[in-house]
Amino acid sequence: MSAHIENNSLSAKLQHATEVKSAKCYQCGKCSAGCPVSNEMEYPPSVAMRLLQTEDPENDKKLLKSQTIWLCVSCEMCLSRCPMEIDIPKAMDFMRQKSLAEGLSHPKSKNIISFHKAFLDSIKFTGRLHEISLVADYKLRSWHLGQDVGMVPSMLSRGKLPILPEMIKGRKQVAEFFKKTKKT
Amino acid sequence: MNNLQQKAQQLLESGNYGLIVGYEKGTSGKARPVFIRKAEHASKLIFDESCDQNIAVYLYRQEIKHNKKKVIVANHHTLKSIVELAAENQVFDGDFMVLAFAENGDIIELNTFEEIEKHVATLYHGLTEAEAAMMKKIEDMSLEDRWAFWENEFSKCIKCYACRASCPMCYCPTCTVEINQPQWISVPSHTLGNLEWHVMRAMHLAGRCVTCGQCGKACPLELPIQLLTYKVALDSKQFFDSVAGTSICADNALAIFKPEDHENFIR
Amino acid sequence: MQKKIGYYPGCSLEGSSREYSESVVTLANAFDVELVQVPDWNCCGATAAHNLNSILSFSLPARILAKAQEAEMDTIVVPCAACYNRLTMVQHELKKNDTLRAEVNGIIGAELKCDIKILNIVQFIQMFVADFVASKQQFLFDKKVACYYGCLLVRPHDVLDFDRTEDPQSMDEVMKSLGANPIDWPFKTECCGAGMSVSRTDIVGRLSGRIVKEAADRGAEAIIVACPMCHSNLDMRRPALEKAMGEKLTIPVLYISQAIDMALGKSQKETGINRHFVPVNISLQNRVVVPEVVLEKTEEN
Amino acid sequence: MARIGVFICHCGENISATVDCEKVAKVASEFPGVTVSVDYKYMCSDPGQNMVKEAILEHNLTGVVVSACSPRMHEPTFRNACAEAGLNPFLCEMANIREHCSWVHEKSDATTDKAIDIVRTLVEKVKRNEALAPIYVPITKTAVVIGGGVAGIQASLDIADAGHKVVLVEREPSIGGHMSQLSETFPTLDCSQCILTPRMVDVARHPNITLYTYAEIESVDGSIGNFNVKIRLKSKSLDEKLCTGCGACIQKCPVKKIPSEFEQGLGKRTAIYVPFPQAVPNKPVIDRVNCTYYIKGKCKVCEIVCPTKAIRFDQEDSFVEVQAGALLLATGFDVLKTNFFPEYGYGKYEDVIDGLAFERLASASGPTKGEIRRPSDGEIPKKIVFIACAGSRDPAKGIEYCSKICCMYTAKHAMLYKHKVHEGTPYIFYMDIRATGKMYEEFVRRAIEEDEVKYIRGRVSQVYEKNGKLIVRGVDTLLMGQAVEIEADMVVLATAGIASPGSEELAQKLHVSYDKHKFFSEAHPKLKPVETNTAGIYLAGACQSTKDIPETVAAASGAAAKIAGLFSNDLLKRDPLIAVVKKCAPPLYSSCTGCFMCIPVCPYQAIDKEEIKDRSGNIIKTISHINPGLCQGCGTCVAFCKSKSIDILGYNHDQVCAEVEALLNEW
Amino acid sequence: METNNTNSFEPKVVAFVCNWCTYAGADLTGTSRIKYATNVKIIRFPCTGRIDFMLLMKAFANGADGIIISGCHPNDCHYTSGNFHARRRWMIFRNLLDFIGVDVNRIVFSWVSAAEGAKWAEVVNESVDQFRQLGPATSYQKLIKNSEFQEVE
Repeated sequence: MSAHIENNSLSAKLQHATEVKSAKCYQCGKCSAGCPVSNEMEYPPSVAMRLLQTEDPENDKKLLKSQTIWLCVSCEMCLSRCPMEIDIPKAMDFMRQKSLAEGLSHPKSKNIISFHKAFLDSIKFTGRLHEISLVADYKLRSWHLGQDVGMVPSMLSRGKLPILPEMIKGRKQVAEFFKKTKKT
Repeated sequence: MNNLQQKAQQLLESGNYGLIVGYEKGTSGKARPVFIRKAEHASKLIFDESCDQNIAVYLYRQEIKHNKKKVIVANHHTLKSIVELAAENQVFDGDFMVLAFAENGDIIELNTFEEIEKHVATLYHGLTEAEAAMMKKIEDMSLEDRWAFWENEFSKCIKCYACRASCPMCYCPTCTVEINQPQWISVPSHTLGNLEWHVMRAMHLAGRCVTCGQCGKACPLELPIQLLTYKVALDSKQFFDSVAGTSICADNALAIFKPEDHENFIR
Repeated sequence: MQKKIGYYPGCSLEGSSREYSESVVTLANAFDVELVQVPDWNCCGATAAHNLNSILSFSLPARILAKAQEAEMDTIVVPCAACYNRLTMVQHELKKNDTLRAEVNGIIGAELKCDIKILNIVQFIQMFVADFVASKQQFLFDKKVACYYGCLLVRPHDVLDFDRTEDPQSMDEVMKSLGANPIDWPFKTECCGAGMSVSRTDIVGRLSGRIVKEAADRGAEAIIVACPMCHSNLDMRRPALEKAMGEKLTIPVLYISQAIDMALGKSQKETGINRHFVPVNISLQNRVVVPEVVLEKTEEN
Repeated sequence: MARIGVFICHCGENISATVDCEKVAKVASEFPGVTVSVDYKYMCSDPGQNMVKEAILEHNLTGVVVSACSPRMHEPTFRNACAEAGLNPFLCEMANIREHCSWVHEKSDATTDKAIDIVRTLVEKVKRNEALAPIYVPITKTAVVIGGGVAGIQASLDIADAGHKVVLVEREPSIGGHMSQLSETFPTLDCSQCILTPRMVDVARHPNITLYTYAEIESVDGSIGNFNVKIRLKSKSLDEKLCTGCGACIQKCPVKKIPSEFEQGLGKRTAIYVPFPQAVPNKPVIDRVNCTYYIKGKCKVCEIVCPTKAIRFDQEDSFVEVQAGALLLATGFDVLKTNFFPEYGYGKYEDVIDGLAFERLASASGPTKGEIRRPSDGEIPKKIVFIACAGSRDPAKGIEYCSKICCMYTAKHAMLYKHKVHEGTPYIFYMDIRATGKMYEEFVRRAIEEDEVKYIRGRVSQVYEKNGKLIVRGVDTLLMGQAVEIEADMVVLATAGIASPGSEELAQKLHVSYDKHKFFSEAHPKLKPVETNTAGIYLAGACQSTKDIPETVAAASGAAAKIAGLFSNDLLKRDPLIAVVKKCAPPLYSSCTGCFMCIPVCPYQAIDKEEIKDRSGNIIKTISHINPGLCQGCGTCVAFCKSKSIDILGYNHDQVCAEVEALLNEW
Repeated sequence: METNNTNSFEPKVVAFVCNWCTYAGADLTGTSRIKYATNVKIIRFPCTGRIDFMLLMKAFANGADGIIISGCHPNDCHYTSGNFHARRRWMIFRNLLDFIGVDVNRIVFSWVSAAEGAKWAEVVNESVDQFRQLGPATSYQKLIKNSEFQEVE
């Protein structure tokens, strides 16, 4: 049996970690055609697949530094229409985590990342999401202090924002999950 | 005189029947097969738990094969074997009448294969708890222990072929073991030749063994060789849903196939 | 006789989408179903977790499943489409992947059997409501409605196995049974922008705006949803949508549970429509109660 | 006593480079029973063959082992050589020391040793070979052609012109197949019906062709040279001998709104109908599902108006049996229904149609008389979007393979549209353009350059209706995935070509193998493209894989030539490597127990029962019997038979056992 | 073939293959010049359906350390169904051998088509590796020795 050639490409790592095989893509573009945010992306999904296929370190870097991976809303339209059943959302998840791990995230995607981090922080301490803390935390991270302030009174008046967070009994256990899964 | 004996007497006296194959009291509490041709001998017949021998094997013996006025007293093993023999074209509808027994002891007359098949459908098909426990004991052994176990058992075999003679399904006029060109199985009763013989016997019973255990009962050395044929019977059931002795028209499990037959070992 | 069933509301239904929870509880009560919350439930991790930390994204839902299992719940209803999607996906992955299950079991300290039946709101309605709704309905929902399924209810089909991914029909069927006239429109499963509500409100404006405008253009009088994320993007974010589309959009957005509640004649408080940002000014006609025999005859003709 | 000759070939250096051939020859010369053992550079050359022949004569050999290449290569060569020297050809075996030894191992002692083992094994086998005579089977010189599309028509005419009888069986009321539905054909744009209908008429008139339409194959048994084919003639509710095809019944039939299959639902037909005006035969059938008489028990207008009283309401299906020497499968293809693509709205929007429907719209004899009009409102579309690969190359929802014909017909459609609607714009969404036939690429270039067809490389994601337009959302992958949205008036899906319905059942009836897509499998993808694995059954056209017309016709003529070749002999010679039930002396006669469990084992139904009788005709016993005409020699019954009563010539028990022993001993 | 195994044991392997698929596939291995272990020697059968389980017993009794059985893939049988029959036979036989304590890893079953020259080489090499790992079939060899002894007596 031929020995495996050491393959360090993003595409190989992706396949190893998630079994998503970018080589299956034959560039029909149906994903990009159906993607709700492809217009906002610098590399629509089919182009992202092509970049992966090249196994060129430069192109790998382009992807990890792209806004594309953060703009993906995980709506799975691409997967549901892909003739080759390539799980692009899973690939996006993988690339986001790689991008963070390698510190390559696009500066303009900071907001999105901040929001996700704030979201997770919120549940880390209480076990459940507390929207006021989330938004407050997000604002501190993103420095978008004024954003959405106008909505708060009307949300409060409609009873949509409980002031105090709900604390679950198992919150220590939940916090523990964060520690245990950190290395991955 | 009990019901069976009365029935037998009537049948023989009627002149419609000339021979009854059944059981009589043997030595040391065991029953043995008996052939009754005269009404006055009908009182020899018994039927109780001791009558566990599968006597279907006599139906096609040359001496009585062509006697169309025969009756056989059948326990459930015998009944299943009759169905399987019918499926394999070795016994013929209308050549004999069967006396079977309901759970309450009532005698049931079965005249046609269809009736026999129907009756057999009401019987339990499968191993007894004790038999299943023996199978499990062996299956639970390590591979090495299983080999050691069977090597020891096979080393004792003297190739007397009582197993073959007692099995209703071993009806070939020339057994493969007797063929010498090519010599499929070595003649002397050494462990290797014995192993080959028993593996072949079991394989030839795939989809055909009704798990009566007669081969094991017949073995003078009391080798548990019936477990080998049980194994193929259980696998035929598990893999192909084929149970021998249940249908007079079913094809043998290894004579047919399904494209979707599922194995997990072919690369 | 009262039926008991497990209930996982999820975080939004305790906060910004509490009207959804209220309407679901109202609906369940109306049909003699008692919703029992999964004890001490936690957040499912939503998009954030699987974007940032994949093993965490398994562990959080796994704890919820473990809690339900501990409480011997064989079925749980999860009205939030996002939570429904996460829980179902995670249970599916854990079931088929032994190594992953072992790892997650280790993290959460439980032995998951992965055999809980997880229902979305439409499945809940199909099971417990649909057959009896005719007997309790007081008002005819005689409106043109646009049923909006979003992403997470129907995708990925392989795992969720609910309705179909293109032009789904299950919500339309429910609305038809209330007397509504569901429109045929192309954006039933387009994405609203989901979790970008706060971080990229501009994108949400464009995506959700297009959806709301299309529904309005086709004459729908209400959009029916089954997901709190979709609802908040379509309802709470309406100013952003209007900005993106450059026009005023007044069509209200109702949860499917609210729509049924309204047809049952429940009050604003019970349905929670008073909490919406876009006012719901829909008045329903009294349902003319026709004796059943006559009804059957008219159907025949 | 055996006198075996062993001939070791060097095959130039192909064998001798890694195997010490001289050593092999020397060692083999010492095997018991080997009289002569030599090695030579090229055994298959004339001098090499002569060496074998001379050795046979000189040493009066009883068997020959040629140790060289694969028997699949030169077994016939050496068997012929032996026969020429007077040795029965079946006493010659080949030891494969090239493909199975010298080519797959490095030069080493182990390789030479393996070659020696292989030779020893074959020497032991050949010692046990028997002289066999080939089997001759008489050939019935009639071919049954199944399917009356262009493939079946072409093949029938070719075989009939060669002077043999043909029975052509067609499932539909008329022959013609899909080709009769087409408008113009690529790359020449000549009218399909203009070239096909004369051939259809030729079929009907040919004295050697018997045509059964509205008929299906009920069962087939027998084998090459002698098939017995039972054909079901579905009831047409008509006495064809009386019917003159005047058409009065069709005009008066009150049920007029049945969607016409021939017109792909774009036109309507009556309950008593001929599928299209040029149908052959031009006689109607009654569609019992839609006929008022069969539904409500009254009407019979056709019977009343028929001038020759040809209508037969109580006619039942009938059967004919045909003896045939060969069968030809020409059952064609079908198009995949696109309902599984809800995102394209097929079945939901009237103006989303498939390629065959477009053919009917473009056809001068079609429902619009050749004008391109939308099915919904009859308007002339200003923009048409053609979507290629609608189902093809789509393992998720369609089929994984390329349907091959769509690139070309889509280009043709766009061109025809442009020719008919000058101000219109045709768009084609495609992924690759596969135009590999003669003049095909030129055709596509013409579509793009002269007829200004807008090719957009990308797959469409969704088609939906808005304000009377079909919004087509796609992408241009050549522009970094830029979104493309077209407001079209009509959408044409180039739907995938798939195996004809019923292919699987037919394949099973005929014991012909088929692939996972239910297309029939050829015997060899390159060298036997029109044969099946079952001798005497041939293939032509799109039932094997989707094909265009030129390929289909070429295949049909190829298959016809094969059949004519088969029919050029009166007897068919076959290798006698078949199974036999062994007999022996009385009183046993045979060790066969008559259990007949082997009967279902045989894939060819070659096993039946034989009664052994005494002189006065009394049956002594009944045993299995293998029909040598049907047995193909797989040997499954041989391994199955418990009493070892069946053996197979050429691979008999004695031979294979000796091989196992010889292979494993003396290592 | 690299022999990275320090163990110098070379198993004796006999391969029972069908004429139409695996034999032709092995021919293709040759024409493609793909190398494999010399341990395996092929016996040709018309079809896997022809392969009697008694021949496997014969092979073991004659000192085989491993056996390869190979034929056409399901649905590809030249005779349409011989391989399906064979498959059933092997399902029963393999379990029976296991039941008496024979290591069924000494028998490798595979489907190798006429087009799979590379797969044949793979099957051979993997099987030979597997048989090397298992070592000589000592338990069977003991029986063979005893039988020879007895027969000489």
